[in-house]
Amino acid sequence: MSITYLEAIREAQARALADDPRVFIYGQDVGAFGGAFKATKNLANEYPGRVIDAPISEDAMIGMAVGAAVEGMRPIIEMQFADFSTVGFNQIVNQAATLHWRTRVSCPIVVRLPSGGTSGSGPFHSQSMEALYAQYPGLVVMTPATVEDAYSMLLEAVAIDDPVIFCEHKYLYYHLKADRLPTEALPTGKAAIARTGRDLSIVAYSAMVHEALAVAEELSGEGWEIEVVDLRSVKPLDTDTVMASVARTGRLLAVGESWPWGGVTAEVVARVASEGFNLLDAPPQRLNAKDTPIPYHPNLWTVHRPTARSIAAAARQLLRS
Amino acid sequence: MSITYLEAIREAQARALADDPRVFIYGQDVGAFGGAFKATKNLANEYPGRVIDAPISEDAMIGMAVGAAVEGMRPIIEMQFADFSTVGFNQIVNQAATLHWRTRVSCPIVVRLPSGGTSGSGPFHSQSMEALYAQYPGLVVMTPATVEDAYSMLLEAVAIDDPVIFCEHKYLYYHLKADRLPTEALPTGKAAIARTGRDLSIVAYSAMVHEALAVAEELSGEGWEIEVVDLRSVKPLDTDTVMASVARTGRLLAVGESWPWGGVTAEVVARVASEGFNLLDAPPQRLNAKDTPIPYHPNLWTVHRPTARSIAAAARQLLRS
Amino acid sequence: MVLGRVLDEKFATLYRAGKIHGGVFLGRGQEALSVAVGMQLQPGDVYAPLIRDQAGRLAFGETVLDAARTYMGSALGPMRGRDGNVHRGRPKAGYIPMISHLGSNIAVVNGALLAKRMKGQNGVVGAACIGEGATSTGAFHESLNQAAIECLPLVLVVANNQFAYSTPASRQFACEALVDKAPGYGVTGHSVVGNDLVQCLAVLRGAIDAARNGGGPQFVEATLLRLCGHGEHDDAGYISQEHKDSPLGRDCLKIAEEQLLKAGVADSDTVRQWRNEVVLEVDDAIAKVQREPAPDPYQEDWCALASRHLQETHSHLED
Amino acid sequence: MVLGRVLDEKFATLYRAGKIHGGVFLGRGQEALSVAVGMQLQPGDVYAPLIRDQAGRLAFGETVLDAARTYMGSALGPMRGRDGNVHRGRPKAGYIPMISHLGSNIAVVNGALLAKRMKGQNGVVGAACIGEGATSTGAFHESLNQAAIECLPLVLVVANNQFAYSTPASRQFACEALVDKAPGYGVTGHSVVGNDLVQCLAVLRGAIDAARNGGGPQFVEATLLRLCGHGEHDDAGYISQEHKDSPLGRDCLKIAEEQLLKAGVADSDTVRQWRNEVVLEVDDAIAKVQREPAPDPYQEDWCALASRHLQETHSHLED
Ligand SMILES: Cc1ncc(C[n+]2csc(CCOP(=O)(O)OP(=O)(O)O)c2C)c(N)n1
Ligand SMILES: Cc1ncc(C[n+]2csc(CCOP(=O)(O)OP(=O)(O)O)c2C)c(N)n1
Ligand SMILES: [Mg+2]
Ligand SMILES: [Mg+2]
Repeated sequence: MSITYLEAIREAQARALADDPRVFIYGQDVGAFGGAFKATKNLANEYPGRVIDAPISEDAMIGMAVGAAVEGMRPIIEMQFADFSTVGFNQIVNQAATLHWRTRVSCPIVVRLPSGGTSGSGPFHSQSMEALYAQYPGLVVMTPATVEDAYSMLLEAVAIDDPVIFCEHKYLYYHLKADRLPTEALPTGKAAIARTGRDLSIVAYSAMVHEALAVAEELSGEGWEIEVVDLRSVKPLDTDTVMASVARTGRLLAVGESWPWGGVTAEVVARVASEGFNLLDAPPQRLNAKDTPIPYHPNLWTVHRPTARSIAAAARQLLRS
Repeated sequence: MSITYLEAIREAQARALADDPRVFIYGQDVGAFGGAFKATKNLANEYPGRVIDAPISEDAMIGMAVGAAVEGMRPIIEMQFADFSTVGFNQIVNQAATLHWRTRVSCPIVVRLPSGGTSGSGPFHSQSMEALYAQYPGLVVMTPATVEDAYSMLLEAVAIDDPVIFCEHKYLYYHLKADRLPTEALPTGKAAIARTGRDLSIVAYSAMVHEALAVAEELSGEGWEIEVVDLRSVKPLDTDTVMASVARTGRLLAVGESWPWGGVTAEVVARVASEGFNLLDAPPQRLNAKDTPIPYHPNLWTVHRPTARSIAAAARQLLRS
Repeated sequence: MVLGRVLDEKFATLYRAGKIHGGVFLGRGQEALSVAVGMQLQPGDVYAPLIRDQAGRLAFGETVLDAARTYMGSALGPMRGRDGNVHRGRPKAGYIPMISHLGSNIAVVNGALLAKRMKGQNGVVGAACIGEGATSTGAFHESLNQAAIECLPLVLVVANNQFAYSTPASRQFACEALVDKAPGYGVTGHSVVGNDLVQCLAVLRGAIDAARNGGGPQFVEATLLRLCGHGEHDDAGYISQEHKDSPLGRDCLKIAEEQLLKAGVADSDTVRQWRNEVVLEVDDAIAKVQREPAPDPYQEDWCALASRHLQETHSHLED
Repeated sequence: MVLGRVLDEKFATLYRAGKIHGGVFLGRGQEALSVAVGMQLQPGDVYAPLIRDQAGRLAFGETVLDAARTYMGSALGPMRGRDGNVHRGRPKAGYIPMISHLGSNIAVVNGALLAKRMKGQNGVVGAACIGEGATSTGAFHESLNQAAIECLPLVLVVANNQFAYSTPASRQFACEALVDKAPGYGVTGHSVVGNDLVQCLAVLRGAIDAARNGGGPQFVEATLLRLCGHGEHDDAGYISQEHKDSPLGRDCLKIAEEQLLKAGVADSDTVRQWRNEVVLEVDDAIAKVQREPAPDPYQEDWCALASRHLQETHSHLED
């Protein structure tokens, strides 16, 4: 048997629906059609009345989820693409994220964001929005990089009593396969060491973990041992694991698929610089996408975002410094 | 004569309307009423037909501005509070910010965001959104800290051929006064040295500049010379001036009024750590607001955001390290 | 209704005395409408009032103490000083605390109603109250449409008080009456003169019953005038004398008193006595709350998450 | 209209051959409506088409080359490979390039119309095209209301093709007809059978003239059926046979041909000849574009700002 990242997301939702009557799914085309990416395939059939087609109303979709959560439900909202969450932004950051702090009533909703770039998708179907949501208090932001995490973290997301922004990467949907679904997982908030090494820590998340792993493999041929840290969730961000890795390697390269101003790489580098300054043998470095909208043409796109090639170049430079 | 930060904003708009027939103002209650804060007082009268009351439709307000800009106008949009820009967010980051890159047609709009905390304003009338907008490519984000900058930067904002997010601080509206309007100013993108020193660089922007200056004054009594860098605009962020300051002092404290994850302080610390690692004599530090919504009660609010008191404590700690 | 007015007046007095942090927003002139909504809801119903609904909140079951504590920033209030003035509620009691972004609370009511239906709780309704200005928001549109698609028992009450802050209705919409929007959503529309208590009670009763009995969303437009500033900082100089002199400018409290007298339900002594009673009640509550502790920032846990273990602790400096 | 269809078919063929990056979205079944909008606009007017408006775009003046270059990602196209497929336009020619977020382009048209009015350019109109699914967005509502308040010459054309991706209209709105929304905005409503060219021409002519002559926003609901998938990746299995067999399922091109023949404007030979001509035109254009350079990332300036001096250069690492 082999299961893709996308199938894992479907399976996690099937299991959540099966295990907990409070769970329901709401999103455009998620019902009979099974979702734009088929992440809810057959679920409307298997769980009648609990997988509901939404109108093209992202603001009201999130607002609805918050109201249902107040009444004890645990809704999963599918955004058709992460990019469209900008029109539901207010309800996420001001309604969902503040509810518990203001009222002590928890707001257990999951917002699934099909995220990140794929070839030919262009400026409005490729965005990575984890850092926008991570800035706001009151949200948990997950960025699974593996089939196993896609499954177990989505189940975790449903179980958590807070709004969870679940950034699933569209590039990994079909590209990534595993033999079976996991039976156990790291707790939320814990980063994973995706590969151990002693010369350099590459801290990444989501699709960039795989680019980083490819670099580690490539550079192992040149005698370098590169450690790859998979953040798993960017909020909370597991500073301890990052710091422990940098303590071992003395060198840090933070890699993110999103834009260069702010974002996860800034937060990672800033934390390590503040709290682990003396662990560093060389200036910590960052690699991000370019500071323009995400281009449509594959020629441009592959240069716009970090790839194994550009990460390897950055890593070599840093290893030599 | 004495002029407040708020009056400077009004005067800049009056001057822009007078000098350039392409300028108009659109916002809720900006017309006969003169705006919720009176930043457009009398302007509707003085420039008939060019200061227009908008319905409560932030999305359409920004969309309208983009269309008018395409036709060669230079609209200024007033959001009643920065916080409400979340419902115009999509039009700002996806419509306005991408236009030039996609089409080579420039999008000279200014979005004025009355920003930041004031006592008793609570979670939805106190937010600082500069870092959200700075993350997106295609935007210029200004954060004036002085009466002079409020005036000259707003005129600059109108002159610039790109969408400018103009974060004016409500706390400074009435608190800050100058003797006269400036006749010259630093160019956009240049940070200012608000106070020179040699022991520590505090990098701040907007209202926090004044808290930092108070700390510099206080600590000068203890024999410390603290340099205060006023970023003026957070995108572009003037890394050179920051780096030059850190080169002089060897110590960095970045202070921001917004939340601790990401944001301006992360970007500043990350840049200095990456590019100026060897300039640092101690780990660079950050001070931000707490990671909760902004509280209503003044007792909570004054502890939630950084103040001269907490900045002084952080500065002392850093000076001793 | 009288209690709402008296409590509002008390807050205004406290505001002028500098004893309230932040703004004060009154329902003056809108109490008849507000109370007609609040008092006709039942336990198990959902209620999302807005800034001018002191009367309705009390009628729905809010205590004077909850209101006073929130306005005065008492640590013992439902919002514990974290949020203030009109931003209060008790979600688990169906009382939705507004966020400021206009129109945003309607979909929250929809969600609560959908959940109740999923849980098999029928015969409930949800009332969401907004001003005419909020009908210009995308959130209003999306959520009313959503309620219509799901055929939810939503009663959407629009207090068309002619102004949104300073902006007159003519700069807010171009239809003849807001109720003309109802057919475009496939929902039932109702119109009512908003300063007439008897009418408000009847029309709201009709709308609430219709929603409760499966008639789907009900859209109610009440026409009235705000008899105060947008907030107590605002003298409302933009409201013309003509407006004030029109029938809409009549105080709903006066009209209600006349109606009571005419119907023989009460005489003017009784009405005066009611007022005296609620003045005492309000004074007592305020006196009590003024002695209560303000929130202590050093007792505050500064934790935005229900899952405390997931809250980040910033060992990098933080105020 | 024929050109639109033929070009669409070509893109579909290229897509199936794997020669197009990203999606392909067709206007099959909607050409009559689309062309009726595009061809009745004049220079100086504003046009914001959507994904199914190949026919209208060409009628408005877009060249086959512009369309082909954008779909094929040529560096010489108006979007230079930065954006693709239906995301194209020439803003300075009044041709607004869509962003994906549905409903967002209507307010942009409003802004262009307001600016034209401020500049004293009268007698112009702006047409914005959307599907029935987009009427559920807040952006649709805010911008139609905005146009009504400002009495702008906006013609908002809704192609109600019964589905938004897979979602049937019954899950998108609950009103009887979308045109019922018009009175709620205070704008004029028009209905038209969207696969009937003659009707489309007449109704759009009426709406466009009314807007041009100061009649304020016009709302047009065209009823039709999408005769293809949402995109070429979609087999539209969710569209029932019943739908396809209904009058809406008739191909507008067929109907138009019959109308032409009946009116004696053309005989079937002429029509066949038209088709052959445009096939050649399209083939030529595609052949040309296929030889054109793709964008070169190392020539790209990676600058999102018009003010180049304000673009940040990241000396911290960047791909
Ligand atoms: C989305 C949004 N934009 C702007 C505001 C600022 N604001 C607060 S109240 C108000 C006027 C509201 O008018 P209306 O809806 O008619 O209610 P009323 O005050 O008349 O009761 C405005 C513009 C807001 N709260 N939310
Ligand atoms: C705000 C937003 N949400 C979701 C989408 C994803 N999406 C793209 S097209 C589409 C369906 C559009 O249906 P309709 O408006 O009826 O147009 P049609 O495709 O039928 O022509 C959806 C949901 C989007 N583009 N924008
Ligand atoms: Mg009003
Ligand atoms: Mg459709």
